[in-house]
Amino acid sequence: MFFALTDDQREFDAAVRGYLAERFDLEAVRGVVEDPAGDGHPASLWKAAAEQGWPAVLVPEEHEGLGLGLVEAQVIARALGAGVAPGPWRGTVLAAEAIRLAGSPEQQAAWLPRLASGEAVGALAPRGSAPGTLPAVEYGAVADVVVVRSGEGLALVEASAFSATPQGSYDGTARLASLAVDGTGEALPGATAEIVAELTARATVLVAADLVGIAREALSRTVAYDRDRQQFGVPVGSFQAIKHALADLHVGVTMAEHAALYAAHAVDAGLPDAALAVAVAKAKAGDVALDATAAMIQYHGGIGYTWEHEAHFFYKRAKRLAGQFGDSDAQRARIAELTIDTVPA
Amino acid sequence: MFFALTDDQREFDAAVRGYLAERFDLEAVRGVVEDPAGDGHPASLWKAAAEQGWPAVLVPEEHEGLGLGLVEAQVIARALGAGVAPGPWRGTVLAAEAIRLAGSPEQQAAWLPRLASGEAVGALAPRGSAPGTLPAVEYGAVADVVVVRSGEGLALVEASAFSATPQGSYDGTARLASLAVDGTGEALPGATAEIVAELTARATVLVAADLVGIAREALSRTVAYDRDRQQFGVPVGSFQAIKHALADLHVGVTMAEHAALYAAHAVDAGLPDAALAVAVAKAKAGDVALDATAAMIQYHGGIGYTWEHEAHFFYKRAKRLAGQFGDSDAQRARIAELTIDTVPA
Amino acid sequence: MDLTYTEAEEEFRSELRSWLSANIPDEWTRPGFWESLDDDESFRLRRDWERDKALAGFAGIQWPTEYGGRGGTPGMKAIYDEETVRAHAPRTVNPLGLTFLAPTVMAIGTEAQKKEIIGPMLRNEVIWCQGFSEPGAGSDLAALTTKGVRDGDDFVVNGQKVWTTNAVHGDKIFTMVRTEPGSSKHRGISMLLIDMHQPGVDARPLKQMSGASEFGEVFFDDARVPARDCLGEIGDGWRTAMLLLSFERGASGIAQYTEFRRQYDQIVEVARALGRDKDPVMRGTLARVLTELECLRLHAMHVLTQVEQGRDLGFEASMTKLQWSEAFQDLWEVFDDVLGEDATLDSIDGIDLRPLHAQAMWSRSVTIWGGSSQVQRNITAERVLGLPR
Amino acid sequence: MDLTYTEAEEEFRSELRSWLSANIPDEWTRPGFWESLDDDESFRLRRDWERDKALAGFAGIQWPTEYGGRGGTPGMKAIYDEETVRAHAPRTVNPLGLTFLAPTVMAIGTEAQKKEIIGPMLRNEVIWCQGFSEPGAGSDLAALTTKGVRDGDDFVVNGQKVWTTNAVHGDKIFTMVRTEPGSSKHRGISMLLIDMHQPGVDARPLKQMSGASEFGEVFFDDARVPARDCLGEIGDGWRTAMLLLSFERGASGIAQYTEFRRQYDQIVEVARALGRDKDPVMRGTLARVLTELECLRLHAMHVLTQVEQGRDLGFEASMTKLQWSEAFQDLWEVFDDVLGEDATLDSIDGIDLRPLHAQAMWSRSVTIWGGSSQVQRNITAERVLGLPR
Repeated sequence: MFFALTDDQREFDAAVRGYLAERFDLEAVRGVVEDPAGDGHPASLWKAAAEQGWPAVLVPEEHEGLGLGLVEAQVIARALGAGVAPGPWRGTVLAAEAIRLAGSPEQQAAWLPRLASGEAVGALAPRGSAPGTLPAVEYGAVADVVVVRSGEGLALVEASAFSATPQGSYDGTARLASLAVDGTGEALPGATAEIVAELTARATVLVAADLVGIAREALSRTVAYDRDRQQFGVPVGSFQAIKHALADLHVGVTMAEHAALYAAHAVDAGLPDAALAVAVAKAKAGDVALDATAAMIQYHGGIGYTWEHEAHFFYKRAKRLAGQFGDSDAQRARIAELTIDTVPA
Repeated sequence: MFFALTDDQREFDAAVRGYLAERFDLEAVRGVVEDPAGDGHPASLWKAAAEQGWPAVLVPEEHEGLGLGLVEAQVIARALGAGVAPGPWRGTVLAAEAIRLAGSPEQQAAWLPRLASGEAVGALAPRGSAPGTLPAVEYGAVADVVVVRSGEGLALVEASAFSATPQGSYDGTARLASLAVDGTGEALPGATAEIVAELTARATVLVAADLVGIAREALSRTVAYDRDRQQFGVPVGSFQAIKHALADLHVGVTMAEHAALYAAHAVDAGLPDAALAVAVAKAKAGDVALDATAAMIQYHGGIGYTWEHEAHFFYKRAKRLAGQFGDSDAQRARIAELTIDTVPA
Repeated sequence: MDLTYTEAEEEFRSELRSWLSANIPDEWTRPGFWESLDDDESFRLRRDWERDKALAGFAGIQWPTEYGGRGGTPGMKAIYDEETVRAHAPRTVNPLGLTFLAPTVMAIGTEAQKKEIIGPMLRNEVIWCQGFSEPGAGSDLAALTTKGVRDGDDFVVNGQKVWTTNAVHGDKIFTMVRTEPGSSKHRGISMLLIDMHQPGVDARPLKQMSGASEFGEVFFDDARVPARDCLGEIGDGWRTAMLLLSFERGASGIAQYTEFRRQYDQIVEVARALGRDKDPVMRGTLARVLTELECLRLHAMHVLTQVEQGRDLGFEASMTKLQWSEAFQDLWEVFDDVLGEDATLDSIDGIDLRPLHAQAMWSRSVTIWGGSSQVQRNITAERVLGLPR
Repeated sequence: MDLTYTEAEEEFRSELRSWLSANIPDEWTRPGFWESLDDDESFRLRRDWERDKALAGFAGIQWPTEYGGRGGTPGMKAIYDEETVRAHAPRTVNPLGLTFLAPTVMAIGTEAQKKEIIGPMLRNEVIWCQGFSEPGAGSDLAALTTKGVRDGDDFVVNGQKVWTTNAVHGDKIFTMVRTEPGSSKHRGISMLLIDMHQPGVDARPLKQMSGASEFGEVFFDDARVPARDCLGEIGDGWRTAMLLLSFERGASGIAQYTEFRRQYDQIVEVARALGRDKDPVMRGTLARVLTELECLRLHAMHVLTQVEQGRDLGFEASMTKLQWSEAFQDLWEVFDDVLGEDATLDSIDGIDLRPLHAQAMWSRSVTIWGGSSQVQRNITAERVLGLPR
């Protein structure tokens, strides 16, 4: 039994966090947030990501990737969430996953090395299908290739084949666009219903991991602040009502960490309860991220409500991601299907 | 604007509570609880109730009742809840209400004076219809007359026309029975759909008021205990986490008190939002009663979990009543109909 | 039980309604109208409109006519609050003055203060700010360090205040200042009424997480204030402050309900537009928050009854604050649930969500300012339930 | 990531499974079977069965063979816990001994204590009780007043303990006793191992709100215990107690999950029988609690991993307790939701609900004993998050 990160995985985690702390900290994030007209895709960050192999994580070695698993990918996602980092990492990874899972050898050869190296930016359209208008595509405006639903399957649409219209969103740590696609795109021949479900599961796990990263960081920052902040002659964090709220959050966030880790492994290993694990991870991660970021504001007192403070980066990102690929109510509906409609053996 | 009890209403309240405190306290309740085979209908209590006019509250003066309103009735219901008092008061009042609202002059003359004086015991079957089996009738086994659904309307069934089978229930402060009714009963001629709805609304308000009484008493007893009980050299009630939980309960219970009071008035006065008010009152009262009685156990520490302590009387009664005439989920479904499906003017 | 108003009160209601309907342009009632204006323009428009309303006799409803009020009843005040919300009247630009300062002045101000303060406030000739919180003194107000040093007939004031509503538009500020050197906690504080139009006072907007700036910071750098411009006794400012804060009594709860219920209906409308209004789980969630709003309405009727009966509400204000602020915050969390995967978008299907998002963000502040929920629970537990400190 | 067990561990699993399937009568797996027996009969049946299991080599899985254990791995212990639940094995009659006393004896007991205590405990020749809580010392254990006075080689003990599991069936009790006259709080306490079969010890059942009596009270009236029957040093009992409580590590969490999940499935079955399994709001509520149960399972895998890696779990036990006890309590609140208007009935449509009600009532106790949720949150906040005391 080994339910934990390996040393290698921990090192990967430390590398991502280390880079963000030193080279793309919250001041850098603020720069992106305060430039809403910009593309939200800082070149320096993307270059470093590519050099460190973040977009290559799931690409097979034969296509110049790292050939690692979803466990490693969720390590990166969690670290990016903790850093509220902008950029098209998730979309690029998921586009590559679609091509890995369902692409022809030619499509794989054409795209996987470019996506792995960061030379090409990918995106995944969560809704709509081609031809048509696909709303709320993360970093759709800077994507070289977008994976879209087309008929019952999936297709690739290159930048030349869509026009992107930015969509305003109060989460300034990412950019969204609505894509108008005329054609049906270039079909991914292997995209069966099972593959589409698997791609969605993988996307859901990465979003859950980002939320878990947000939640843990929001909690840690709040604990640190309340240890120091004095009111009534004592640290705010010595008040029992605040202690208990933070203790409950610690338990919740820890459970969400377990859940994201397990879901990643369950999907990779094809465990029989993978679908349940994904829904559990997303429901729990979404709930604790919303709770922890709201608590971050409340337990910082007034300062946490200001623009100058970083709390709103976490809060707003959590609000956006909690809804992606099904909010907690939708995940619970899925959990109910899996545990109520099926009579246990 | 006068949204409060009048002096007369307060006196009525004080009289009921005073009687229970002096003549039917929690030791007397324990006697009923610990005699599950008994009829749960102490003669002394019923006699006093009749003398003080509790069953007569809503019966018109022309039929030898007090001719008061649902506001007064909920005052009694709340006091009975606070005292976790056993007995067929609510069923008797509701049977009389059915006859008052829908009975023929002959039926009214035959039954109302007897129900008002306590000479006859009434009951209301919440489910099922005659002929058939009517489950979970409060004090069905001691009722002289039961009001039942029959076809689209209501009917009276006298004790000679049904056989009662006691149903075990862990709430020992009341007795339930399943009634087997052969015939259709004696129709109440005025029982239109509106009258049936009004009767249900009145029943729901009285149950909500009982729950509110339970909740307030559970909270008050917990506060009193935690003011005194010492742990770690200080009163348990000085711990902030407990303080905050009890403060939130106080707010919730107060809101439920408002809601039960308003619903009673709204039904009596036929206010346009009466249906909403009833659903709000029941939903809120059920929730706070469950919360306050669970908190009563938790914040008494181990002693609150013992048979010897009175906490379980409150807890178990709350569990039973919270489900009557639609639990909180059902009330919320009703609230949704009333506020979502109707476009506001 | 009598939930009606008197004939005189209902007459007042219809007079007010006529005036409001004649004086509120249609476009003001359009969702998003006020958010579309820049801050200064919005302020000017509201300031002028409110002055006209005062001149028409619809201001200071409960205050004596000799000071510029209308001499009305608590019921009229409740009607006034409700009708202005119902008519989409703009929010007052003098909220802190009207809610807190004015009743305090009426209770303990000198005759001169009553004359000088009430009338000009009602006509918006003087916009009042409140200077209570400091960076190091939030929930713990008594930790304030802003100092006033006596210099002849004046105090010379140095320090900083935060969370000052309308700071950049303010004319005067009622401020808690430590005027006794070496004093600590609740002693040695005075409530000084400081002119903001002087070189020693600098007011700056404070940008919030929503991007708006309802609040500001006020810096005192050798600001001067005559010692007679003190409300209550010098050195007795803590008592003045407690009296002042006691006027947050939820007497305007019926108006709050009216406003929140309208917001609920807006959220339902969005749910309908997105096809989520038939989702049973969502309906249950909406009903849960509507339940709390209805309770708020009833609680407001209770408070108004107590006021009319001349009863002391004691520390019940904390309950009122908890109920409205927590219900309001819940309401806007439900809005995010309704939006689901589109929670942060500026618009969906052509519906401009930005004014609604602004409310949702604002809802995060209401459990912090004016005594956080934690502070209110302490008060309720200790002062109402009698639990030991 | 490797969620499998070793080959040896899986071999152990199949051996155990065979034994269990051969030794658990069918009727024991019927819901309500154990509740249908009287207390003494149930105890005797379980005691004997568990002894046979020990004799077959399925006890003390992780303890050295020289003391009567099996010398297995933490993985085998987890498998043992899981399989016994899965097979509907009866609950142990020696829970406090096995969970707390045995590992403490193994860690700090004398060689003689190890030999005398472990083997007989495994064979149920000695049923152990725990004597910690007192009427005046619940969450605040250190407030205990039970006194032990030295008299020659013995201590003479007077006082009262409550919340003692299996009190009336107990043979011996490990007890916190104040043995230093005049000492207070954590000092001067000893952990004495007292024979309950003596005139000075009186054990009485304590009836709970459910009507059952899992717990009891133990009265010491000049009870005698040899001074050498002290676990750890005399006067150092607080340290012994803290070590002992640290063995509540949730290593049996996988078994807990297995049990709670079965209860969830039972509740779903009731919902189905009542036609409430299609109600979307009810489904959402059930799914919410299932989410917490799944998290409990994963947390158990995490704990087992830490144990296998030889890592110190520190104060994580508090998190484990919070997660299982709160989730378990939630689960049974949902059961009441499922029953709705029939919440308190003994049976509906022929389904006997009493065994389920018993679980629901029991769930109210789990957030109180073994360190209440409030105590666990304090520990988590102070010892794990490092918030100031």
